[in-house]
Amino acid sequence: MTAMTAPMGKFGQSVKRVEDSRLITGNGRYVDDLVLPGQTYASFVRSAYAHARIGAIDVSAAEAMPGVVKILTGQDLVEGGLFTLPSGWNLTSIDGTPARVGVHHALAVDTVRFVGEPVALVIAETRGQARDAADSVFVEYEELPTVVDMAAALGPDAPRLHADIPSNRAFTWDIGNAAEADAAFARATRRVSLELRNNRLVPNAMEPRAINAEWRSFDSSMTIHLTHQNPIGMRVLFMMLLGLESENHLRVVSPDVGGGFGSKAAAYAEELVVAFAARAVGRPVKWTAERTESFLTDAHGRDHVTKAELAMDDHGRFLGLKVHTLANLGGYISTSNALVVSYMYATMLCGQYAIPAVHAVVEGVYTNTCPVDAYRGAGRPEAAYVIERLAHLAAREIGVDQAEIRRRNFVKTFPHQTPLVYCYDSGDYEGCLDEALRLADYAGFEQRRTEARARGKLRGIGLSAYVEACGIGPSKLLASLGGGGGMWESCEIRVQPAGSVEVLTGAHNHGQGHQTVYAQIISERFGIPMDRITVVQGDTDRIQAGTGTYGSRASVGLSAAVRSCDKIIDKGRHIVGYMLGIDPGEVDFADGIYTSAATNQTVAFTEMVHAAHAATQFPTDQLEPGLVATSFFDPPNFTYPAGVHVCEVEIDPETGVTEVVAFNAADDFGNVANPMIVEGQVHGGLTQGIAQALWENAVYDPDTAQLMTASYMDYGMPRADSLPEFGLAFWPSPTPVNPLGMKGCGEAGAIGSPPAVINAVCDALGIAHVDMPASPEKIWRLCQERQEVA
Amino acid sequence: MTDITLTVNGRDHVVETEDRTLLVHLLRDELRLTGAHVGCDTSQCGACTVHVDGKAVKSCTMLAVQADGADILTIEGLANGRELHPMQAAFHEHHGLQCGFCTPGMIMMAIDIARRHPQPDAATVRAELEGNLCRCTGYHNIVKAVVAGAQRMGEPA
Amino acid sequence: MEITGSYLLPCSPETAWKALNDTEVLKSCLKGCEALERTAENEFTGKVAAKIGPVSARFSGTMRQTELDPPRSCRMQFEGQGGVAGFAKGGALVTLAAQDGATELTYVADTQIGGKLAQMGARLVEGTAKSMADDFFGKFAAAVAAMEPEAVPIAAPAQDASSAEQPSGTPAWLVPVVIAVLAVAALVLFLR
Amino acid sequence: MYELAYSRPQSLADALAMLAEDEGAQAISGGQTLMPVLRARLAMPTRLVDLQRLPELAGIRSVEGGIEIGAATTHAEVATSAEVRAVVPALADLAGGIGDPAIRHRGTIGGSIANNDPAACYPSAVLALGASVTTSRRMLAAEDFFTGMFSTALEPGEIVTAVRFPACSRAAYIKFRNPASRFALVGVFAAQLPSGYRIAITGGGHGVFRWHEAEQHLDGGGAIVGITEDRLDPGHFTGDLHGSAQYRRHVAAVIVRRTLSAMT
Repeated sequence: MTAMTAPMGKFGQSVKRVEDSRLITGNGRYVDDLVLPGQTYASFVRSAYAHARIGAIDVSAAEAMPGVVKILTGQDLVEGGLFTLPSGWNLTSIDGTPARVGVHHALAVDTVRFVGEPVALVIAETRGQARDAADSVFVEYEELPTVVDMAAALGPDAPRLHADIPSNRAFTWDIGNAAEADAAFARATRRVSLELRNNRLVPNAMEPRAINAEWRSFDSSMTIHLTHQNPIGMRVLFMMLLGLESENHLRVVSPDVGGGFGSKAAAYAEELVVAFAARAVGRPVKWTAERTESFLTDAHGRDHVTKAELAMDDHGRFLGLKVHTLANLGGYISTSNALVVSYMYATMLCGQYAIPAVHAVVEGVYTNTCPVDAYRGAGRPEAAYVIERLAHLAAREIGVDQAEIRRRNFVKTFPHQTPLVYCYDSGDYEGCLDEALRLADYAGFEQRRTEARARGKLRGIGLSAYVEACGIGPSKLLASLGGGGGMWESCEIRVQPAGSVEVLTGAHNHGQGHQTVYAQIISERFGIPMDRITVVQGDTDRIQAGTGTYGSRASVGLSAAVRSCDKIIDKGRHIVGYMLGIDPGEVDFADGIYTSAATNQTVAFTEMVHAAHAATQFPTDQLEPGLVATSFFDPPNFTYPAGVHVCEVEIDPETGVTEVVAFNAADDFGNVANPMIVEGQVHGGLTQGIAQALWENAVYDPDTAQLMTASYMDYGMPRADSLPEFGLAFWPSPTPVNPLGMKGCGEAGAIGSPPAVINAVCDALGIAHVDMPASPEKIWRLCQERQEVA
Repeated sequence: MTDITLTVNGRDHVVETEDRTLLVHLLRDELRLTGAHVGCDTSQCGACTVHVDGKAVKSCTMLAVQADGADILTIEGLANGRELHPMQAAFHEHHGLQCGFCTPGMIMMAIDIARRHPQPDAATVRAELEGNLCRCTGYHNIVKAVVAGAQRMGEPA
Repeated sequence: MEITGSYLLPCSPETAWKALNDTEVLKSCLKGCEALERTAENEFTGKVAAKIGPVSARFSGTMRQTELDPPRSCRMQFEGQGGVAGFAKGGALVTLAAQDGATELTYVADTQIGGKLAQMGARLVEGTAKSMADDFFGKFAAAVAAMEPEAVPIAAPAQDASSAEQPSGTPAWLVPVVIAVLAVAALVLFLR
Repeated sequence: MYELAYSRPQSLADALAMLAEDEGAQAISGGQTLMPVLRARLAMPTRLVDLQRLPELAGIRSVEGGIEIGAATTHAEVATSAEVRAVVPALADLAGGIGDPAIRHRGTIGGSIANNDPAACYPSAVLALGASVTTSRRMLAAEDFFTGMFSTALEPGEIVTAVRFPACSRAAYIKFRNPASRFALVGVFAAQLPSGYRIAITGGGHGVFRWHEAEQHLDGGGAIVGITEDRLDPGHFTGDLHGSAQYRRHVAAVIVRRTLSAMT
């Protein structure tokens, strides 16, 4: 038997990460690290105008500059047969008409619709030469009036972004039952209402977007090195958009990916243009975004304006909910956004509460801003913010404690069919609330408030009880809602003759520690050390199928892995049966050893592996040699992670500065494979959510639609010194929808925290609402008003 | 073009470079040390942090020619073979990284912090990390890693 | 962005009006002005090399005067291109009023900037505008004083330190001023 | 950035000659402001003349009644200098809070004050302490050196060589940070010198300035609590995304009171 020097994986243990060794030594490999033979570099010419008709494009000066290889304009792309960028979701308006999708050329043709939209591409021998030449491309613009505000964009006199789309309205979609909601409101004795803005965010993955594309003319095939969350999925899309003959003509490779948060799940114009250019010049073309380009063109997040109303009885029991949301699409509909603003958002508006009657309307509006798409949580944070702000107001209205109003309305039995399509799988909302309150010492808060007041600070506490939908699937449901289906994940496990294991998954790690968790789970299943297991991902030459990593889909991929493990183990039983001359049904497997209770004989997993490849101990006409298993897991339902976040803030009334002094969260992620990694995910999510509530804000000038926050000078990123230490606890209710009982944890932090922070701020100031971000000046002004009242 | 001489991770190099080349680009493109990353254009993210003559600096905010004659240490030069530097080990131990993009800069800054503050508390570490942005971890575990790594750097080897 | 300002000029409105339409006077008062020409009755073009702090950019632009009511007021539209730095444009209403033998010049300018200027320099627009306006009118006041020997001996902005309404801003009077002013907006940075 | 040439002169005289002979030449010290500007292609110098290693600009020296800091001294050197801490502790504190550690390792006092960013920290100390600025040509009082945002009395080709601060144990600096850039949204340096109180405010928008009314109030024996924003000229303040002029003015008064309280 093999000596076990390396750690054995075990589900539920905080196993240290396998991927760290390369990342902490500078041996990570990101797209920009790659230099290919014959490498050229690309630089984009971008519009400084938010809305303009493009006149002549004069490239003659640029073409004459040193090192310039080629310059492409939108017209070249059209002539070259490049397709326009699609909307990946078919949304249908209330009146039955399909969403109106504005034509999105990868390089603008005729019209630019937001600042930074690419107009031309320069390819040159060096990065500097490409940029030098791009600065020398002269584009004539005829300025058009701009619109940033959604209400204005819907108005009769608004500038129209797409000639064929009246009122800039892409769709008016609804969900729920309007008549039932009206009836509930008619019955209600108490109600609260709210108008809020969910501020626009810039995702800011630390690794900027990057692509390095090479074309092989001898077999008309292309390889794209791309930083992306879904490289396998991008192959099909790029193949179609580029007009390549088949999947076999395109290889997509995503090496290490430096963060995504949803922003690297979209198909972008720039990447498509660079791929097109590589074919046009017959040499590898690399483009890496500068940070300002990222600010201007990485799909932004959120940007809703919502009116919401909650109907209650005298005891604060929620009877009905009405929500009307304007969702800012930007200049075009980005890949997944039609899904994000509809079925990822409005379906979750009930939150953790049993609300019998709900109606929600979402209007998708074009404006002269960067397209919006999935950003950490993608729709679900917007929903949690609406219902959790309403819950806070409801407690005020009824005059009960924040925790009590939630307790009275929690969903208590599972599965729970909401009035909004989805069916919650499992949970213990009240237990989770109690755990969070305990963790936060909720009972001791008033004393802390008094103590803070003595220091001149206004202390407040805010709760948020969120639920979200993760592990997206099943395919059929998604297809019925307007998607293309295909929401499964695949996993192939190859056991090599000497006993090492290769795991091929279509999920793609960009910080989540997949290599560790896959190895951990498979190590435990097979009873072999983790270092025998290699996880292969992000290369279409290796992986046949997959749908990438977003929406906390690790549970889906891991479920496929578990199934493949089961298939391997089961085949092993047959092999061992032959080896021991017993019925495979009498072979047990545990801790890496096959045993026969009847004969008291054992065969180690590795011995079985050798036998499987030697193929001498079983009849190969009845049992095939080798050990490879592939599984596709299509989840029967979403999973519904939930939790309660408790935020405490202190406000300096003299300056309006809000400090988060404590943040505690109890979360139900179902079973947790690796608590260390899951906690890390929560820390990051909480930080993004706290930052949304207090600092982050993408601001377009209302008159010119210029992005005023296009660098870290003006966009308030969270930093180490502005955050507290987090207190976390798990309160698991394992899900029945997958074999591991896992629910997913990637988005939770960013979903629960913004309402917790704003509820705390409102509690501190005794006010009904303040829009995010709660900037110092905004809070100072509120403090002034408060003083005047007092 | 200018010829410059510099020592990187203990090895001497003579490189011809354009005067406008940033130090980070020299390291990445010419010397193929791709551990230092470029995460912003405004000297704020710190992903490019390396040590120049023993001090943490942002290699995107310095010309390569300015480093003529300098002794440079990058993330690639920290480990001794397979033996990790205590700060690298601490980042691993405390899960102080997720996507890993900011990590080389974080570690180089962390070592600099530890040299200036041998036993830093969490508040000191948070303040000292002002110029290093991370989008994944919420800094929680980075802070723990730096405190622990600094502790271990202070212990006898 | 709307900016307003007012300055007291040591001359009559007539002299001020004349000076404000004299390209040579304007050119001499405007820092970094490399060219300023009248291309039509009420149309000017100009080039300005603006440098403030570490940022420098070269702008070229045009300005058109409308609604002329000499020597009391006029309205103007201006537009300038700063290449990589971006663009600036806007409109302004300038009025001149006699005041105790001097002239008070008041402007209300609506200025828009785009491209890198807007993306990176928002924090500096207003302050830059004022400092360039002060610089310009300091020189301009001296220039008009020289044109009008009997002028009252003042050459300062109409500032009142105790007034909460103290104006600041750029004279959108001439294209180049505004454009130069705005170049600075690009000043991202980071003085450490 | 655009193409340019780089020179590292060995002496101040060489540096001055290089700047004099090429109109497009630009002096660079720590470069922590200039480099990002160059990367954004918002400046196009033909040549950078590196001042950082000039011997004439180096060193921290005791001088009668105070301390002289060479222009090429980095923020980190000032922050950790025992001499500076002994003579003007608040100055060491200020330097230790500029930017972040990596920036402090390269950014210099000479570069900072020559640039005179309206939100920079150093100018407030220079002005509040009544420091004098030595250049390659002359010596200037702080009041005469700073002439507005990004504007100083320096003439083309003139270089800051040192800054001389008087000893002052009763002084403090507090920076109220812009939540995004971390520059001073408002920064206040207050000092009590033999001549009386001096209070300098940075971050207002138009460049560093002294609040004479508050100084007079204190010199007349007034209490800190009596320092209110209504005595602060609103003309010193501009607004941006991060705070209106009104808010900045209010915060300035708050921070002045806090800084004075921190001095005792």
